[in-house]
Amino acid sequence: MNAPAIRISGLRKNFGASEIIRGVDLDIHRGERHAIIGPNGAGKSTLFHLISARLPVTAGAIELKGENVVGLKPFEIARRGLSRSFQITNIFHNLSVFENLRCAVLWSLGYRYSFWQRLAGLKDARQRAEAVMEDIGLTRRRDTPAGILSYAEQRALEIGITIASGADVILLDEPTAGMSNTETEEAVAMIRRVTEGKTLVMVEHDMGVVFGLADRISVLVYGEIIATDAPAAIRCNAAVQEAYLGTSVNHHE
Amino acid sequence: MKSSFVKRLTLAASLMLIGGSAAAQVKIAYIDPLSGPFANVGDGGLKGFKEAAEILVNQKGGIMGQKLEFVGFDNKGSPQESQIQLKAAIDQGFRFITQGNGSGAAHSLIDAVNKWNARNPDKTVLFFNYAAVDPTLTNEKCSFWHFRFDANTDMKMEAITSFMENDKKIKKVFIIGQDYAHGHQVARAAKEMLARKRKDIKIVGEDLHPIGRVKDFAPYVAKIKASGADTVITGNWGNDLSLLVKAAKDAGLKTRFFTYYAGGLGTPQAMGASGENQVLQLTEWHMNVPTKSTEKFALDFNKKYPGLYFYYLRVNTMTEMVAKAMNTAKSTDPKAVALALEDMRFPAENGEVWMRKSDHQLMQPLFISVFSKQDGKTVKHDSEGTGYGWKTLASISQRDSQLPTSCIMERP
Amino acid sequence: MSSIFSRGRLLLWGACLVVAIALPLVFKSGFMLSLLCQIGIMVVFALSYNMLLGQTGLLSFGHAVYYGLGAFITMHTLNLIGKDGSPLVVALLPLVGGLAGMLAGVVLGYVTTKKAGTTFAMISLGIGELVAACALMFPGFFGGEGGVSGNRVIAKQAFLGFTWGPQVEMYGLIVAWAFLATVAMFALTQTPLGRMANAVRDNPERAEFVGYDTQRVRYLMLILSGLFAGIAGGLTALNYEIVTAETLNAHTSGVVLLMTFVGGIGFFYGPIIGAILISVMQIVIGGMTHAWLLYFGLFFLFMVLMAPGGIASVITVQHKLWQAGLLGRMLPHYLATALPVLVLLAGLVGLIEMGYALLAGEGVGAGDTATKVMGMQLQLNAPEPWAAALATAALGLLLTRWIGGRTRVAWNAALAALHGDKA
Amino acid sequence: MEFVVISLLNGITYGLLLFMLSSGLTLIFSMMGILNFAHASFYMLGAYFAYQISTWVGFWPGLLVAPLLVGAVGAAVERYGLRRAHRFGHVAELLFTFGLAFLVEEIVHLIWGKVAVDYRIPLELDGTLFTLFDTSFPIYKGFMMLVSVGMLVALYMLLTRTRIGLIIQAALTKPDMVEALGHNVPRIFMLVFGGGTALAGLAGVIGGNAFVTEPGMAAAVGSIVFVVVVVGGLGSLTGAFVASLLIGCIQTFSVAMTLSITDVFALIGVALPEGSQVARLTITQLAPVLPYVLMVAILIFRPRGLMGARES
Repeated sequence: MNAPAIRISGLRKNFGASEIIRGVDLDIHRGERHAIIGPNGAGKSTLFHLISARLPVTAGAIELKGENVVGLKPFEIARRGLSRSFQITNIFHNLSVFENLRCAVLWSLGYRYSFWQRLAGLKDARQRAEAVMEDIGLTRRRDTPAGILSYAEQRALEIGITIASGADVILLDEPTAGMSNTETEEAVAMIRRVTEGKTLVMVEHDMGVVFGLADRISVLVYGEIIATDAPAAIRCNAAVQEAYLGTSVNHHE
Repeated sequence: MKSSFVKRLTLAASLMLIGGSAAAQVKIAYIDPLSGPFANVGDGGLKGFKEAAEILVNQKGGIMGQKLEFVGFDNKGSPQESQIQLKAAIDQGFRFITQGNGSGAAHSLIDAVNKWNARNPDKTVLFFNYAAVDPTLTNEKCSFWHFRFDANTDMKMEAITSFMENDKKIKKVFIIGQDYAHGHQVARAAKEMLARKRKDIKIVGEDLHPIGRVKDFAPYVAKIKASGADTVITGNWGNDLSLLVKAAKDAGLKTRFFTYYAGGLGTPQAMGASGENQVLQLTEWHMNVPTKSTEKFALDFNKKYPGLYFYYLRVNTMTEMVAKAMNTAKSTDPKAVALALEDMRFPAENGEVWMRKSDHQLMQPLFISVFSKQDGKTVKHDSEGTGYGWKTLASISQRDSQLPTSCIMERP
Repeated sequence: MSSIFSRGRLLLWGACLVVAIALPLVFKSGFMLSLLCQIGIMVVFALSYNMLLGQTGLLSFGHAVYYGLGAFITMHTLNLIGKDGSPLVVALLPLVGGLAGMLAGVVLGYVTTKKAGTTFAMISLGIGELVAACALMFPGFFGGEGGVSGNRVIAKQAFLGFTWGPQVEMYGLIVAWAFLATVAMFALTQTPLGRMANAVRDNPERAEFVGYDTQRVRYLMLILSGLFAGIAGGLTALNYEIVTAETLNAHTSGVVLLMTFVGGIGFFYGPIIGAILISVMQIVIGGMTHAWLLYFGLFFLFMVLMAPGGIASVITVQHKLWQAGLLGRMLPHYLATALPVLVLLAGLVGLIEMGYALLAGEGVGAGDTATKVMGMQLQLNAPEPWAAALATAALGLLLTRWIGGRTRVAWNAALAALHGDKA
Repeated sequence: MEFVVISLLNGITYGLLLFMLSSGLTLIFSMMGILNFAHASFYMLGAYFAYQISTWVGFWPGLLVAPLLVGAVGAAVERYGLRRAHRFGHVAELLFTFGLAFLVEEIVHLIWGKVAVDYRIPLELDGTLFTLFDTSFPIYKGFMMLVSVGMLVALYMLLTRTRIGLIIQAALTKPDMVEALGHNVPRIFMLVFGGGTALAGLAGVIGGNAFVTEPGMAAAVGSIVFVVVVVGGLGSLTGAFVASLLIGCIQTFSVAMTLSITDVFALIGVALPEGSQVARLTITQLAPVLPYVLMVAILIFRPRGLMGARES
């Protein structure tokens, strides 16, 4: 039980000749909120894709709660309690908000591929989906097809699907991208609320969000982690300032 | 939604009724494909029957003064649809049906007719089969309610092998066929009969290929060539036959091909010159067999329907025999007609024919002919405008193609 | 919405059942009864197909394989029972067909469902071809050209008065099975697997990240779809008492695709409409003109381009407009568009019918010189009928574009109002 | 030996014809993501157009004009049909081409009838090119090989030496790239579809008279072309080439084998029970379905195909 939530060692990823992730080592402790920042093209999303098995690993190891997960399929990792969101909204467009969330909770409640139980009779699935719907503030849109929600609503649903399964390790890929200031504030509050007691790893460009939420921050530059530390320490880290913060911390998008 | 559906059904029903309420006539339902890929075959048959009814029956006094009429029912080539069309015909008062294209549909109809007659003895239906050649239809599955006017696969092979028996040049035979019931039957019959008649003939190869799926027959031809065969027997029809013949010509293969269906609709055209002097066929008749009146009938038919070529003499034979049976029985009751047809001997245009009582199989003379250049003498007429026609090599009397039957008929 | 057994739904199911049972009382002829039987079987088959296409997003070109194998196994079982069984056993035979279809799904689906989308479509086509080719190679099992036949009346004694001999009893059996299968297939859409199939259809990637093996979901849905296709096959076997290789070839697969798509893949009841409509159209239009295959092709393309949601979606949208009180606004537009469309259709039908008559004769093969179109006797060697038909079609096209453009504006406005209300 | 050489020549000829068909299909699929179900219908149209032209002005003008006409028809189909269907997604596109195949067949029935037309090999190509161990190799087969190879070279030049070729090539491996390049994508799509169908049309022109020009010819090759594309790997022209030749040769050589299934299993040491229908089947009997078996095997053991770069 002492193993970290995620332990990455010597991780590499090549696309043809170009090396995008060049030997990343990183431990993420249980229950911490960890942000990964870095300039565009540093490989942040790729790192997420590797952890969640959306892309195959070239070399190195990834352990989830002490268990090697390299080579597993995405659904196998999801079943081991890791859940992720996407930078580009990735929801079930033709299903209603409620159905989106209910789909997300079914596996973790053990209903698997059941075709002998009626969905309507699954009280726990309904309650969990409704609770998440309340959490992300979409209750009044319950029966609206997800495809015609507003952008901010779709982003909220994206996070809702991610947390609905009750996974204890949550990966959020730019959860506030493209949101207005007020929307971002609401989203941050929501994320803080729904990830209480869980391990959170997030990629984020909005430094306000990063420094407001994260317990620790890792800085990824050109496929390597140049620093991992508490926010205050990162703020004063010379290498980080040189590589990244110095130019953009004050007027980032 | 529901009401428009009801309207459609009513419409369909009324259409059917209008079709069925015509004046006093003897009507035969022609259940064959009239749309889809085989529509040309079905359509040609229907036109043949209509023409035969008009010229051979109605212009000569009809049936007890009534006119004989053939009405088309489109079974779309499917055995299931055949049954639906049978029901439609019965609804409209038809008591006689005819069908020929596809043994599948024939089996389906024979079953349906048997069951219908058993369940509705007061409204029996009689089935005239003019072209479905599966031997089982007059053997294991024979029925009192079914009459076949075409020689079956085994009888045709009996005739072909009788011809081969006397041709001492034949030493090595290769059998090739489509991989389905008909092809299997041809191969089996050829082997059995050759073994009986000419022990010295060697079967040097036997191949079955999936029906309608082979694009290039060159590899098969290479194999035939390698086997050293001088004669090929094939039950192939349609493109599988034309492609085989074309590939043989390309590779310079000089064997003779004994076929069932080389004279059939479109095949002469597709074979063209590549079939010259190499392709033989077995039929009950062809354009260059001298007849009293069929030559004129055929030429008139070809002129009336450009693009169609008169091919089935048995259509005429069947029409005349059915009319004769009705006139002798003085009845259009299916059972009476069936009894009158049994054992009937009839002077058809190709010679005397006999409807055997024990299995309802028509015995008729058969001709072996070879595809040759039109010369105005022995090859007076060409086939399908190709410049090539059929030259008779031998005729086999109806006695020589008779085979015993295993039919145990349930008679009403 | 949430319960299968809500009162409204129970009423609807009941009404359908009553109508189905009452139909033979209205249409007494043997032909109509045969047609109704055919429709009943096709409803089950099309619904089973929509489990793949509509619910899981799998476009299959080889669904007839499961239907056909179900039919063959049912027929062999029927013949195996021989004279000793009771009509009750016969009535249960479609279940045997269903199990056979399911087993075929277990074996073949393992290969086909490895992929989704376009690849699945190609593989299903290949597997379909493979099985169809094999069907001709093994006459021992598939009965060769004559197929396999049997007799559904296996015993003299009746079961509750049923022997299944008369067609109307068979119709009753088909209705019973079709009803059961339809309820079961509807219930399946309301289960975790059914819902996850929708999720996999919408977004397979996300489905993986919420813990589902999409391949497994597709596989299970295919197996279950095979079950119902097999039941439909079993009913065909009993109804026609003969099964031939045509039952499992590409043509049958194409027909079920046509029915399902035209009816509407997005709604549970769509395939039912499609099965009824196409079966009836085949008979009615097929009885009226030899060009029916061409009309079918054009109709299908029209549906793909203009109403990809099928007839069910059109009905549903009208229903929603009606609920929102907008249908009244649209009706005059519909009527206004109907007129030029009818003119266009008249012109096109005239051209096609004359073309068929000229090029193919009555049926095929000969050039007729005259033909009857919509009650008019037309001379084909004169230019006037052609000019008239062409002018009619052109006029119809112009008017349709003109009036249709205005209708589209109104239509878009109505749709916007509809969605605005909801949002 | 004789047999091997002859079979090899036959296999290559057939394989090259398959490649002419599958190359167009692969191009269209790679660029547009559309699996053109009606591809073989364009092959058929090519044969019929060439037949019609040959009855008016002879074979040689038809060789050039017929593929162009087919390409024009293809471009029109893309412009007025597919582009609209595209809005409703891939299933609608696939269904559109499915319906189109059906419609083309019915129209061919209507115009040219239901039986084969007399589309002949031109006189100057009718004859024997050379005789190898007593088996003649027709000139026309040599001509077919020449045209296919010529097309192969031309296609290669087009893809490697021209601007549009480079764009297409880029699109083969990275479908999203084309839009990023800022090109008039709809126009390129129309060109590619027209070009792909023209290739099929060319195959029809030279295949139609070598075999038989009849309304069923599209259905006869339709599914085998899909098999080629799946086996070769979706989106890979090289793969399509290799798979075409492979399938051409497999079909030719398997006809030559007189082994039965029992013998094959005996080779790997498994004895099958005597007398069952499966055991009696020979390889020859199975020849034309072997490509489908190969496809299934490829899907199980190497799902992306022989040369495929993309997973789906």
